Amino acid sequence: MSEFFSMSGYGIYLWPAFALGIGVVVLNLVMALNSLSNARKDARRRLEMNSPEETA
Amino acid sequence: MATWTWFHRFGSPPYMYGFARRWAPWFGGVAAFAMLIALYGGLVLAPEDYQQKDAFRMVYVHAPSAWLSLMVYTTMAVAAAVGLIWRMKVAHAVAAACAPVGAWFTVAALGTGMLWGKPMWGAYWVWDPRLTSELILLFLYFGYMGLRAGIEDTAKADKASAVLAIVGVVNVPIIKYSVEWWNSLHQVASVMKLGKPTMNWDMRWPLLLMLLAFTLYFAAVLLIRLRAELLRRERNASWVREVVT
Amino acid sequence: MLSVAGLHLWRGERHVLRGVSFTAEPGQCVLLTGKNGAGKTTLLRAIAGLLDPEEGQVQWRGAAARANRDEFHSEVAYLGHEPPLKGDLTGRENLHYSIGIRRTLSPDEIDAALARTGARDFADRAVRTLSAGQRRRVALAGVLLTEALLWLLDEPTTNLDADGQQLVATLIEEQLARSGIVVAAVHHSLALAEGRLTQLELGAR
Amino acid sequence: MKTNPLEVARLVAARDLRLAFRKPSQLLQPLMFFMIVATLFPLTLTPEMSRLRDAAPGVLWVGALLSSLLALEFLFRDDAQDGTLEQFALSGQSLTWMLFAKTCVHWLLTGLPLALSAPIAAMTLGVPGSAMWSVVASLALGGFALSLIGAISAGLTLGARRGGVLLSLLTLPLAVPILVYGANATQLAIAGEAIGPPMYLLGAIAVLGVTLAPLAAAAAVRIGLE
Repeated sequence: MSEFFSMSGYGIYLWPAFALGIGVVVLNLVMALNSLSNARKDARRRLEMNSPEETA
Repeated sequence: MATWTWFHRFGSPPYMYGFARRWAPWFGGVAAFAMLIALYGGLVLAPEDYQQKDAFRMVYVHAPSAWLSLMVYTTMAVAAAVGLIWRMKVAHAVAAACAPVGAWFTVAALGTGMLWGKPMWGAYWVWDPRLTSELILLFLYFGYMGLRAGIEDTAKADKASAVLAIVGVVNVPIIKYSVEWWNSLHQVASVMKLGKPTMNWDMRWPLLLMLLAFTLYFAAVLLIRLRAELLRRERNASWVREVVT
Repeated sequence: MLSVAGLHLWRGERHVLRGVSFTAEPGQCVLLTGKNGAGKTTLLRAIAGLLDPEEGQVQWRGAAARANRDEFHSEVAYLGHEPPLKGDLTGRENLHYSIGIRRTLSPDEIDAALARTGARDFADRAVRTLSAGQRRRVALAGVLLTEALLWLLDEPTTNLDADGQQLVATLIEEQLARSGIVVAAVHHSLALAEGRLTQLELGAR
Repeated sequence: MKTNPLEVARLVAARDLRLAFRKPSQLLQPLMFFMIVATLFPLTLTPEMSRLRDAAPGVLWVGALLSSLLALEFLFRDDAQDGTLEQFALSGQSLTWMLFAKTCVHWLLTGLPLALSAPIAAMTLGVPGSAMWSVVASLALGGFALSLIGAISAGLTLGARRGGVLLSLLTLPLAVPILVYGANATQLAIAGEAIGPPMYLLGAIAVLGVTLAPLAAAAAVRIGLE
């Protein structure tokens, strides 16, 4: 197992690289979901503020 | 005729919003599944390279990031062109949704490239043509996002940044060629090039699967971001009421 | 001849033009009125093709103005809030360059137009040194020189004295007599013959 | 009678030239900036001529690029503010053609003087006299290509806040190929070699720029006027 993690000695470069790659993958997903939920909240707040007649 | 209706449907924000909501989980799910298999294939099943040993496994994260960085820019430029030519709002929203994702994967490609470079070249940064091009691509993304942020009116920002994206995409091959040309003039002796060692099938299928997984992942993230963009842009439209309540 | 149909235009959050429609035949003047922010300038700029309306169309001679932009523009004179003049050039030089790119001009024509708008006396001074009213007179000479059929004027009487305001009215009358069309945004009504006048109040809801 | 295209270009150019010569300080400032940048390098690097000579292509090209960026800010800004661009856009003439004329004049007033004064800076950096013609030629051609690309960014930033920094941010990455070929030409010239290959590539970029950049700049300016 430790042999797998050492990756013939390149592990100290390999694992950070994979962490970075996977980190960017996760981060982008989270940011996208975040911005979607913010946009939905915003839209809902606007709908509550404006009376229905005005949004024609 | 069929293409025309297709075109109109995708030009309609509520249709596109529904489409994105339906499909994003599928793309995301398949991407996650493929990514896991590709990781296992790349890190465990694939044999080590006779020259780079296990360091070659970098390719499974570096190459897909680099691929996305360029692919996203191209997608952005195509969407921008469609938006500019057919005055299609949804296309502009797609372009706007692309930029941050592309910039992040350019950063990932640079970072993984540097981490690959350290054991191969003995330094994190070497003026390798591919890393250099990637860096300039990052600056192109910065310019695009800076222009978008600098113009207040969304419609105006859409159009101006669309022109920039098109100019940029025409320039990308020229930049790439010039950087390679520059590098060939200053060839430093015995620097190992990053990139494809000769790969056999066991090494190659995880890479291909990973490229596919990243592409599907991008589609999923793009669709989610697109929904957010559409909600923000169409906040006065009546369909928004139906989808958020 | 000029027909504006169902123009809708947003500026950011504001829905400025909400379905504006009108037509103007040769010899007709349309006065755009309405409060500040009612969209007079926006409408003029949209007709000129400087702004791109989200919905609706501007037609000129029965065809979409946007599709035949250059032909349309060669028949349009647009005068905005600020006279489009270079401060470092004289009035005469300004007209020579800015109208000269539209059509071939002789110095006599420029002189005649400047005389017509009462700007000849100060036409050889740098525009920077002129008063706002004097600049407006130079710019009006420019409008005359375009020989355009359609005039789009944004507050043409701004900064002008009583004489100047009368001058603008007379110039418009003459343009209408030549079978021209004038669309003007105004605060105060102009002294024009009733028959040729249509008034369009914007923002009235 | 509608003015013919050649006359249009002549009038656009004549106006810009006349205006420029009424305010000569605006013309000289980028030049002085270039000279100062070139002076700073020996002060920060080394006064040793042999080492400066190695750095000379970089100093000359980065200096030229930065000072032409300064000048680019003035390309459309005044004309946008006083309504001249609007009159161009509504003149019924080709905006693309008029902006091309403007860009050429801009190069004539900034890029060319910069190239012509480069030998002074080059001399202080230890560039041999035999290389001067090539230095001037490469900077002149590269400066022309740079003006064309810069016209696009200048048009795009018309509607933006903080246009100045943004203008550089947009232009610099697009200018990389010009910089690479131009600096290489200068380098070859200093080494006493033929500068043909990079000059051809620079020329190719300029040709591409002439055909495409004014179109993009016109589109950008129309958007900026909205």
